[in-house]
Amino acid sequence: MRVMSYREAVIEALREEMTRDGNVFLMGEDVGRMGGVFQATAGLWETFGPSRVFDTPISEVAIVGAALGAALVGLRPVAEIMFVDFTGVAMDQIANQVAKFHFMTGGQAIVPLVIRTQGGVGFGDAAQHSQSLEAWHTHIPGLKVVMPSTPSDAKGLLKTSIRDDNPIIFIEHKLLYQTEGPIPEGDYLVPIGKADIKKEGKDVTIITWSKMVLDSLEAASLLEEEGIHAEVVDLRTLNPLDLDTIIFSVKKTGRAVIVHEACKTGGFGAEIAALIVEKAFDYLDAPIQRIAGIDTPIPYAAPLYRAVIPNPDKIAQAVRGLL
Amino acid sequence: MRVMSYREAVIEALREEMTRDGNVFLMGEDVGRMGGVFQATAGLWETFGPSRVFDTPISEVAIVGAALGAALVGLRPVAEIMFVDFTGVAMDQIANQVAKFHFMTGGQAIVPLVIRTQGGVGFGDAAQHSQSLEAWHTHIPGLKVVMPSTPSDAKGLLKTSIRDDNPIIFIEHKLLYQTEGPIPEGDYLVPIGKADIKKEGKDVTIITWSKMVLDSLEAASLLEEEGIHAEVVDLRTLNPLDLDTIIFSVKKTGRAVIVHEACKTGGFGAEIAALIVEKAFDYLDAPIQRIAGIDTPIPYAAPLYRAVIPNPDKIAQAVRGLL
Amino acid sequence: MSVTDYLSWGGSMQVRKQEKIDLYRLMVRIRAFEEQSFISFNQGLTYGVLHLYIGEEAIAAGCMYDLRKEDYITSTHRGHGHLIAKGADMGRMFAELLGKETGYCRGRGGSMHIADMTIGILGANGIVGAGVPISVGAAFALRYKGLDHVVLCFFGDATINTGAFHEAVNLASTWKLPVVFVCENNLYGISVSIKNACALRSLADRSAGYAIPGVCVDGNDVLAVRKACIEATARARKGEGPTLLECQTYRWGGHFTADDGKYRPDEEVRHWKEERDPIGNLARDMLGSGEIDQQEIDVIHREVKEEVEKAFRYAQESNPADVDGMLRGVYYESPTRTRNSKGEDLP
Amino acid sequence: MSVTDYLSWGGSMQVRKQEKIDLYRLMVRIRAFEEQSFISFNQGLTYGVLHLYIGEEAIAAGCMYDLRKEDYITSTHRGHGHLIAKGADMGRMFAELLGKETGYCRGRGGSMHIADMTIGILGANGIVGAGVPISVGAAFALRYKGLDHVVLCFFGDATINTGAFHEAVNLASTWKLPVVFVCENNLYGISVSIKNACALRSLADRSAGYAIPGVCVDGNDVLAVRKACIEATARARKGEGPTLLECQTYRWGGHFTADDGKYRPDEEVRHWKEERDPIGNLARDMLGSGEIDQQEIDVIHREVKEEVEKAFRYAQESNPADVDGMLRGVYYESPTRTRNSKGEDLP
Ligand SMILES: Cc1ncc(C[n+]2csc(CCOP(=O)(O)OP(=O)(O)O)c2C)c(N)n1
Ligand SMILES: Cc1ncc(C[n+]2csc(CCOP(=O)(O)OP(=O)(O)O)c2C)c(N)n1
Ligand SMILES: [Mg+2]
Ligand SMILES: [Mg+2]
Repeated sequence: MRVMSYREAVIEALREEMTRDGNVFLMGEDVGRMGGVFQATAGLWETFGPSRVFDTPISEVAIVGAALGAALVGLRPVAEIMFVDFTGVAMDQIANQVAKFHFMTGGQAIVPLVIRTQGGVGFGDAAQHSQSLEAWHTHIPGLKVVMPSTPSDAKGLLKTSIRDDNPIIFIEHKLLYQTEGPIPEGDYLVPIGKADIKKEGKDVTIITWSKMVLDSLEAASLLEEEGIHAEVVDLRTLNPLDLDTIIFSVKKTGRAVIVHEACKTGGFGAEIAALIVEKAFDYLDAPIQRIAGIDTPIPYAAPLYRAVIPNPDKIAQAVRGLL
Repeated sequence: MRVMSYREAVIEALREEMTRDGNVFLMGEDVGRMGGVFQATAGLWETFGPSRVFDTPISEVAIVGAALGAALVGLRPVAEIMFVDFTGVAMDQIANQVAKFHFMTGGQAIVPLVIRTQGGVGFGDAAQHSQSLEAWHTHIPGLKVVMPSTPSDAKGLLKTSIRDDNPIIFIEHKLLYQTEGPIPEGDYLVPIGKADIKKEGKDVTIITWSKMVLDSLEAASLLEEEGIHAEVVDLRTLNPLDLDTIIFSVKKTGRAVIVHEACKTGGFGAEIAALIVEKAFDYLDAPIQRIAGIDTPIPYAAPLYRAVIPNPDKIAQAVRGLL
Repeated sequence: MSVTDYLSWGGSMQVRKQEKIDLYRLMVRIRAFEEQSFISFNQGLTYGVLHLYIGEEAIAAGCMYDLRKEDYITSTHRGHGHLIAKGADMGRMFAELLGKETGYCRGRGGSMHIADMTIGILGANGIVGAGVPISVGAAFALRYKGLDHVVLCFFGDATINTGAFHEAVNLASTWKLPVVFVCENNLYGISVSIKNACALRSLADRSAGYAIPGVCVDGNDVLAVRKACIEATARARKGEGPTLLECQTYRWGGHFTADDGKYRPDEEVRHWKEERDPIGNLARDMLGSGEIDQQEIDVIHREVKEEVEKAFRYAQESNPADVDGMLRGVYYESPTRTRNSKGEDLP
Repeated sequence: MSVTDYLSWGGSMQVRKQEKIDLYRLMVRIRAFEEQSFISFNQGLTYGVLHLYIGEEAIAAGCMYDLRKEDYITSTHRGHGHLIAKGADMGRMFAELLGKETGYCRGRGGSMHIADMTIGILGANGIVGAGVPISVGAAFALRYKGLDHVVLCFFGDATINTGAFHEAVNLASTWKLPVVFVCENNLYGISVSIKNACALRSLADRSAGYAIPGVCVDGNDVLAVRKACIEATARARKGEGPTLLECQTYRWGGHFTADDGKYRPDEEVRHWKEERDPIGNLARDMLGSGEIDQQEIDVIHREVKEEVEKAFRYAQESNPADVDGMLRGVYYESPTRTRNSKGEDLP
């Protein structure tokens, strides 16, 4: 198996799908010659030229709205919003147009559209460049939400997303781009709506996604040394949600910890907790714990932002508290 | 006690606060001479004139952003966004500017700003004019979220909101404007962050807010006839949240039903369910139920939108299922 | 400018009599549709509110008369006229307003969301300004595919102050896309006079900020609108980029069916209804020039009336929207996992 | 236009020698601050990335020299120069960059969020365009209060394509608010040439779409900038409304400290650095006219160096940001429930 970075996996997925289908194109700020501020489209402009990989003005509303218009006319746009924090600028287009068009037109309109973006705390980009906003997007019926944690999932899910005939927000994580992992050979797809058990265990279920999968796996290693066997469920896609896998695991372990980087209040972890209670109440041996960002804007200095978001120690600590 | 409509209560609150403090002013689309499309600012233009009550262009970004700028320079703006559905247009200003300014400036900036808006399903305004989006706003640290259900709460909370030195989104409900209720005499305030038990009961706690309080009270009456005594907790403000009142009630009844009009997935009901599990797990005699909108854009025709949102029968049915 | 003035210009475009009659019929049809819509609203047969197009018929008719089926439009909350002029089926439109399963959106969308993807109607829209970027994206797709079709983007005067308008027009101008921005300046956005929302004397002047042409016409003169739109679409088809076309007009009623519009001066309303009726004036001019006689006019009105009645009957007799089906309507279920949007199965 | 050209204009504004020296010192100070910032970044003393102002100093200096303390500004991600020119304390700025408790934002905000509410700095901003409506609201508040102060709103070339810019400028124009929109046209938004993002030849022409004056100056000529800004602020103070002032300039480095800027032609970079250095050119002109000699220049540079070193030392010696306090920093706790924003207790 090849080893590849998350960033390279994203590029390879784009490259393969663009090669396969001439209707796929990329648009966004600095995605062209520069290859994206995170270099996640590097080399594609050179391969496909400016008619299929192009820069836009700083106009997030127009980026999303124009991608929608192009999708309605039969193309399959991959539109980039540089930071998930900027989806607020285009929130009307995302929530009221892109996500609802199929439904509002009684099924007439088909919107095969991927909005690629990235989020999360990096190295001190502060309150407007560090957020995890997936809870906004999961509260929009009609919009699928995909958040892969590994290079292999990133590639397989991005390819599936591009082939999907529904609008999808595909949220990468700025600290994942450099991470590496094995990538299957050939044209593989990862299904949307299927969680992945990244580590098996019998004592507690850790449910998580995106970069927090890595932190949770690290926590699980720490716990393993103490004889605690945590199962780590990587949701990979939040909508559709693979509830079966969550419930199956929680029924097995009787304990659930949910880990996400977004601030706790109103985070998607709440939804998962509520669903577990609805579906597996009688199997729970302890309250469900949420380990999440604290309810503050993300601060600038490292000691501050580190205090805000979860890390392996905090996760391990929470698990110990449940047992 | 006087009886007043919710709409009149809003107007009276604005009138009193504008009289009391010359720094308070109203801006928004059609809030001036027309008095607002829901007539919720009627008469204020006549009293205070166009320098304090004025129409803006259709520019939600500028409305919120300019209100923020005015607040930073010492005024106390009350800015109206006609429908909560349009907050998507201004989401960057709301989430990244207004809510975070105090924190990002290390406490220097003070943002006494009220964004008034209204939401919910009416009589068939369809997918872009019927939403309940408070879950977006409760996931923004720094922004208080107020959603009164009665005329008396509307007046008291709006006055408190205007006097608060933090940004607040104040969400009315289009079907509440015509509802009537008693209003205390004089200059009373309702505290932000204090829930109100609208009906006491011992068998089950119904936790709800905004128009669903009315539906829940109706459900509670139905249940009362069957000998089921439901307690109805009106949260009134979602952030800050009066968790104590919720937990106290749930510990008493052992059963919780959460009712909201917003679509279920990612709704604020999930947060409440998760919090109850965290704080009162051992007191629960049954899984927590969420009665909420189904996960679809709001449809146009009445039989369709009625199928989407909760009503007294659905609520009562859910309660029966728990007992 | 009256129709006769326009003809006396000796403009390059010859307007044949039959074309004028067609345009007349189209305007009459739009108005008749709206009148029936209003009656239905008042009878409680529709839901929500309706934004009627009465008084503005010349814009939709004049702009759309020469379009191809393959051309696209984006419309607005005040969309009925646009849809009819682009060729939408009035029966399915009424069915939508009445919340029927045969409606364009199967009762899910209502007046503000009607679309017909088979004839290039990319939807009315309930969010002011939101259609503008969509139109630009459609124009981009046409060029991407190497087609010489165009997109007409309709919106009101007040819409030119939205960020969406700005970002989209700038994009279209920078990329020289085949789109015509048709601003229906009816002087108000709900109750707010455009004078209190924008400092420009003519809204067409906003074009200068994007280095695209701006044209202002009498939007109640269907022939003037038509001529301007033909020129703008020709530019667009030739790859010369977008045009901002301001059409000055007036809505006869309130902003929506629940608004009496009393914030407008009586005299202003009277002036536009009585002196600047796009339909009445065209009839007057054609009668004056002898191109048509009263009897012919009466026939048109009678025929349109029957057409509209038939369409409305179709809607009334249709089944109500199907609640169960709705719950499956949020996502598109591709017949196969790898079908593309053109319906081709990919390997 | 060089400084001598400008003087030979015989413009109405006499530029006294001392003023030129002040402006020179201000530009040197800004550059020195940025150089130290860059060093700190490279030493890993700062967090995130920094957007340096080197090459653009003449705009901040020229615009802000004549402002009152009571005037306001809104700034951007590339804000250090604006803040220094408005009078911010470099020690507290460095402290912020280094994440210290004495920093302007107590280490919570960082480079992109520095504000000083006591001298009218309404914040840098990390969201492109977001400061523009804020500036307009501040200008509104000034007029509401009956004051004749103004607001200067800084932003880059690429910002003029955002919806926020449009909505805000339209509002300011319609309401004739006392704000000057200063567009720092450094030819790029990150890697994207403004030519690929906007079809206008001069960005100042965008003003035509709002019926406000548009002025374009050599943004590397501090006296030209100053003159244009004095005129625009005078208009604003008199209640004549906003101006769009385009200042053509160039950033010497990449977009931020982690960018090498290699998407720009070498020759272009060389041209701006060598031939159009705002600081070097002013020195050259003043030396040429005999208004200053090399020794005086050296003194200025040495004094500024010491000043910056002292400021940096202050920052280094300060305590790191306090984690515990942070958790209480999200909401403002009014001393009493009914204190208003001016600090007055209300009944
Ligand atoms: C973003 C947004 N803001 C406000 C509204 C409410 N609204 C609906 S139509 C309208 C006025 C539109 O005016 P104009 O663009 O001139 O079109 P007209 O109705 O006059 O045809 C407003 C403010 C909306 N639908 N969307
Ligand atoms: C809404 C938004 N979109 C994109 C970005 C990312 N971004 C930061 S600065 C910048 C370029 C700004 O260019 P310009 O306005 O010309 O200012 P300059 O950096 O050249 O001074 C971009 C795209 C952002 N911060 N906010
Ligand atoms: Mg209008
Ligand atoms: Mg720039």
